[in-house]
Amino acid sequence: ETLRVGMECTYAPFNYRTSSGDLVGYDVDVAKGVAEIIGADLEFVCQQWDGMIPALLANKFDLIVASMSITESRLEKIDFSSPYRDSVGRLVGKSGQDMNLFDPSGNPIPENFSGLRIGLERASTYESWFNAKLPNANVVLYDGSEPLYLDLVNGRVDAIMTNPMKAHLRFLAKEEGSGFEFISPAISEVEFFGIGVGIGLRQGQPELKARLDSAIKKLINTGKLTEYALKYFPFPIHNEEWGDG
Amino acid sequence: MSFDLSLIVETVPKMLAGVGLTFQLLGLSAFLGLILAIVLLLMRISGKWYLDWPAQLYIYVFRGTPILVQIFIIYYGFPQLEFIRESVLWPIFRDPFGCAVVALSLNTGAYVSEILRGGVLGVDRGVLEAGEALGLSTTQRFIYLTTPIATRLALPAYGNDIISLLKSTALASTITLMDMTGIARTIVAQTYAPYEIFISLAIIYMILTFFLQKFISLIEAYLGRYTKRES
Amino acid sequence: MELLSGWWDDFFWGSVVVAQVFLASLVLMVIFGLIGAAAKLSGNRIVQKIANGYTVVFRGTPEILVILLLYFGSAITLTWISRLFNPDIKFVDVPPFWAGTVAIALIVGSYATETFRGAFLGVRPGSIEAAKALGMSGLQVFFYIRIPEMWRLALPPFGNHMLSLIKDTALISIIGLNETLFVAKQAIGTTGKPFTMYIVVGLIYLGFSTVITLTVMALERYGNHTVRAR
Amino acid sequence: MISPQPLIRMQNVGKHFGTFQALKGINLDVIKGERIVVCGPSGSGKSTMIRCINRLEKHDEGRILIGDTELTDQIKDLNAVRREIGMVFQSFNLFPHMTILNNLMLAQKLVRKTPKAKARDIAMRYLERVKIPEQADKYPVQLSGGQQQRVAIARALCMKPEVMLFDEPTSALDPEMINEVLEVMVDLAREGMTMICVTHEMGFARSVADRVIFMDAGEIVEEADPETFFKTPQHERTKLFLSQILSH
Amino acid sequence: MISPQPLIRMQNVGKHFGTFQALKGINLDVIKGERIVVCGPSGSGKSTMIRCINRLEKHDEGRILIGDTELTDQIKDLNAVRREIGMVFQSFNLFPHMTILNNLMLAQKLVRKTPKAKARDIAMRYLERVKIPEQADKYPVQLSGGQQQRVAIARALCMKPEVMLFDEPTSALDPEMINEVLEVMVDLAREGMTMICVTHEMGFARSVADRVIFMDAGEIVEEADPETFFKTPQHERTKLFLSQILSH
Ligand SMILES: Nc1ncnc2c1ncn2[C@@H]1O[C@H](COP(=O)(O)OP(=O)(O)OP(=O)(O)O)[C@@H](O)[C@H]1O
Ligand SMILES: Nc1ncnc2c1ncn2[C@@H]1O[C@H](COP(=O)(O)OP(=O)(O)OP(=O)(O)O)[C@@H](O)[C@H]1O
Ligand SMILES: [Mg+2]
Ligand SMILES: [Mg+2]
Repeated sequence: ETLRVGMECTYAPFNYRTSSGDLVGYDVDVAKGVAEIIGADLEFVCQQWDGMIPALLANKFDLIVASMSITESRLEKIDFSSPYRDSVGRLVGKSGQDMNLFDPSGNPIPENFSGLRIGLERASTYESWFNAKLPNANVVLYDGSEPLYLDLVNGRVDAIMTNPMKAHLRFLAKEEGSGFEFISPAISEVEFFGIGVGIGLRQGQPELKARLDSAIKKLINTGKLTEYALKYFPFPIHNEEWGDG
Repeated sequence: MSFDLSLIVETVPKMLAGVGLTFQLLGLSAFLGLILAIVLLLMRISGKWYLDWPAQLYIYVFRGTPILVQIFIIYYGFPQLEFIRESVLWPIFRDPFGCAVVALSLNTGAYVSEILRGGVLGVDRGVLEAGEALGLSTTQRFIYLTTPIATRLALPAYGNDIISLLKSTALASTITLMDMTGIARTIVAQTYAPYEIFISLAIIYMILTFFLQKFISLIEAYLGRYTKRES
Repeated sequence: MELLSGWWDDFFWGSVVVAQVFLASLVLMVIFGLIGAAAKLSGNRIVQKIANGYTVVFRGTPEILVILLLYFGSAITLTWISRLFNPDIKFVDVPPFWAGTVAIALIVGSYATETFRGAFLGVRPGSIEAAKALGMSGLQVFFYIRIPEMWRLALPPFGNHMLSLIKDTALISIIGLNETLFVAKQAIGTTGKPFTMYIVVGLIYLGFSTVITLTVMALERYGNHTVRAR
Repeated sequence: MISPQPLIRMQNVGKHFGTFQALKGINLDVIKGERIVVCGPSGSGKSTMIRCINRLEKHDEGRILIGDTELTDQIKDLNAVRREIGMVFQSFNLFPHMTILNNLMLAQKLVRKTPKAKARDIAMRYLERVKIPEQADKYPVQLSGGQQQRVAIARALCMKPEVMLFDEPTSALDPEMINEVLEVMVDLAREGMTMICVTHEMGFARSVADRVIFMDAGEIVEEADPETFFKTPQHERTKLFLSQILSH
Repeated sequence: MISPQPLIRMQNVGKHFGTFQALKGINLDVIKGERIVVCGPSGSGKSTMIRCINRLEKHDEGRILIGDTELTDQIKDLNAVRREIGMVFQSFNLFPHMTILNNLMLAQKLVRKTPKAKARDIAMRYLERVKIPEQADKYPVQLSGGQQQRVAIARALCMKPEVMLFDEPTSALDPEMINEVLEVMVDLAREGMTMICVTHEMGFARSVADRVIFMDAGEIVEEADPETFFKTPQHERTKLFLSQILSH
């Protein structure tokens, strides 16, 4: 059995290609770990983010292992395995400018967003969060995550919303990221960000879903998932409770 | 295969909201591209190598590389260069609309200058000699004879280029612009229904192409009125 | 070019993909163009209408849309069609390579249709009448007079079609084919140097275009050796 | 002895282009060895008439017989008829992508199935006859108009036709080149080739024609031996035409 | 009274195209009112010679004077010289995108700075003179070849030139149209216009030329009044040429 796995291939450190041509990252490790457990061969397919679900539906591949959060709206079209990673978003912007975007309880203050351009990936959880919470914000949509950082540095956008782990590793910890910082608390409302990041699959395959679920639980319980995370981050990025039961 | 008609009814108006941006891109780039094309043309027919060669090189490079790559170099690549970030042009390059217009104009200019050159070369030499023999100066011949005749000769090819340009504006969606294609791609990302949305969008573009073509053939008929044997 | 260290081989393999897509789509483009031209020249009204529809659709739609449509649409359509015959079939897939290749071949083929048609009509009727008057049959006229004259006429625009094809391959990066532009996107992810990477892509394409242009020039020189005076 | 059966027989032939009638009730018999010159104003149907004879145009009224074969849609082997009829056009119509020699050999090989070596011999023989054997390996564009037209004549002769049709063979030529082509045609006529020639070269008509035919508006208006035709034309239209042709 | 100064004086004029010498040591004086016919085989340099006179080609040896002005690279106002020299081409060369009237008015307005109304009057006058005033508002393609050439003559005349140059004005015309153009030229000649005319219309040469010039291989081979030229040509080359031209 060969399973084709869709991912962006440009979403460091979750799934990306190194200069030596290897596809690596946390998502890749998870996919490989799962495959080993369920005894399947893998084939990776690179797909731009905005076409990820249509491509799965069009049978371009069988699984999405691309840091995709398990949200209500996505569940209408596809199924997800149980989660293997936290799903959370955070805004990044210029440091030292107290923009006062959130009240102490962590809710956005819409007035203070006016006049700001916010960069997001098209069709991301962040986009749905903004659409719901700040419908009047000036949102600029990108086809990948890399351009977000480039344009933040270039000043084409004032802030971006993205995965904080990724932002830290890919950007803030690097030289080009000096002068930028997180300008929001971690946002992870289940309504938008789901219960976490899972493996996407087409609906109507309960058996495959069950195999994926148990494989992920096994990865958590054997400590593999922590091991994967520590390759890239100083801390694990999943919830140990997901492994119980 | 399910084909969701209600989805089309619902989304077409949303896509049409982007038609204004599409036309702004088209109009502005066509205008700037034409000016660039005329400059390049004059450089090429100047007979001076130091004008001709740079123009040829420019045309060669811009016709030899994909427009998408040109767009990416200008949008993503230029800000990497310090001197561009510090130049007075930065406000243009900072703006995705500015980048798209610059890229489309630079690209179409290269093509159109060759089209115009074809028209100029197509002007009957005898006609120009007749003008010369009547005592018209070089400039007068260029204005009164070459320009009107070459315009008419170049028009059909120019029309095709305008239509190519319309289609190229769709690539602006790759640099965050919300033209019709950008909107459509966002809708697809939300509805996961590429088939319905993209087909509707294709039809919209075809209708635009159709009217553009009609418009061009009207101009052609007007400019070509002197080629018809019956009055 | 320290920046590029480690990425050279990726760009190389990306170029190989570009070359593969180009060659495969070239073959298809010629086939589509010839079928289109034959259809337009056939006396049959319906066949002509279909051919006209083909050219109108593929000339009027942005290339990027055609590619996206074929990428997403082809599998759905093919699956749907094959299920009519065999309900057990789950999915028929069209890999991105072929979806992209067929898409650009269809686009450029719609232009080639006119080129081939024009070249066919451009063969001087005098030569053909002379051949008929000498008693040559229709087929003989076609193979000995029409074809040899036609390809010479078709060559210059055909060269332009090849350039369009090579440039359109860049659009296939949008559906995730690992060609040079996609390699550049990946490289930018680790190096953060978009200008350098996209310039490399531009130079690679300029190289391809140059090779094609020189080839066409050589062929034209060969084709025209018979019509050069003295 | 009965009078010889005509090689070409046109009986009441008519031809329409759409609603326009290009030929009306043409009657013409041509016997073996006859040399006929056809003249008339532009658009009078001269080309149309001779093109009907080898069916480059299809007539739509009357009958045309070549030997015993009637030209109809049912005709089994049109190409068999055509190879008996050589034709030379105003604009030479050489095959531009072939050398002179190949121009002469192609139809021999394809239509007459002549072996290659023999075809080459025949081709060279006729090239010598039109006095340009040294041009055999050139391409048509490399030749002057007069030379091209002589090649065209040689190409038709290679097929050993019974009849030769000429449609204004000299009118696309510069004045100096006209004579070199006319000379070849006069030679042919002297050797007894049956020929129908549309031309305005009145010197040629006077010296070789057995009959001159004057056409106007799709009809044969006058038909006479050259002597009578030029000295005492019968019809007003003919007189007017001759005065124009001969005035300059 | 001293003999009149020549209007055009060519002294030992030579012209090369690359290594090919198209004109060699041409000497020619044309006085006011003279009518000169130039003939000779194709490629002999006839066109090149008259094109040098209004500097459509630059000669590279010898001197050419128009009145007192020598044609050199330093010449300040070439167009001032050119407007004194009208030229009519073989292929008419009307401005295809302008009506007949505008064809006639353009150079008047731009070169002579004639006011629009006056330019129109002059244009209409010359259109009447060439007998097609009713075509004023048509475009060139809508006219027959003969009409177009008459317009071309009128266009040159509108500039009131001192000299008219004609380069085979009738050789692109159908036989029926040649006479209508020749008539206009004969009229012009009768009125005393100075003209140099390249043509093979020998009837025209006989009836109006003061001198006939025969060129071959870039040289003036023979020069004589028409009577002498046609009756007793001196050079072999001239005899051969005349026999070809007059035979058909
Ligand atoms: N294929 C055609 N379709 C329509 N009309 C035609 C066609 N061929 C010829 N004609 C018309 O038929 C008439 C006779 O034409 P034809 O060519 O036989 O004249 P012609 O006597 O040979 O004239 P010319 O001296 O100009 O060659 C003309 O009025 C011409 O316009
Ligand atoms: N622009 C040019 N470049 C090179 N050679 C030229 C050019 N113009 C004319 N020639 C050559 O100069 C020679 C004289 O040409 P010209 O046109 O003066 O001859 P002509 O006597 O007018 O001939 P025709 O009767 O054919 O018009 C010819 O051999 C011609 O090929
Ligand atoms: Mg004819
Ligand atoms: Mg000449």
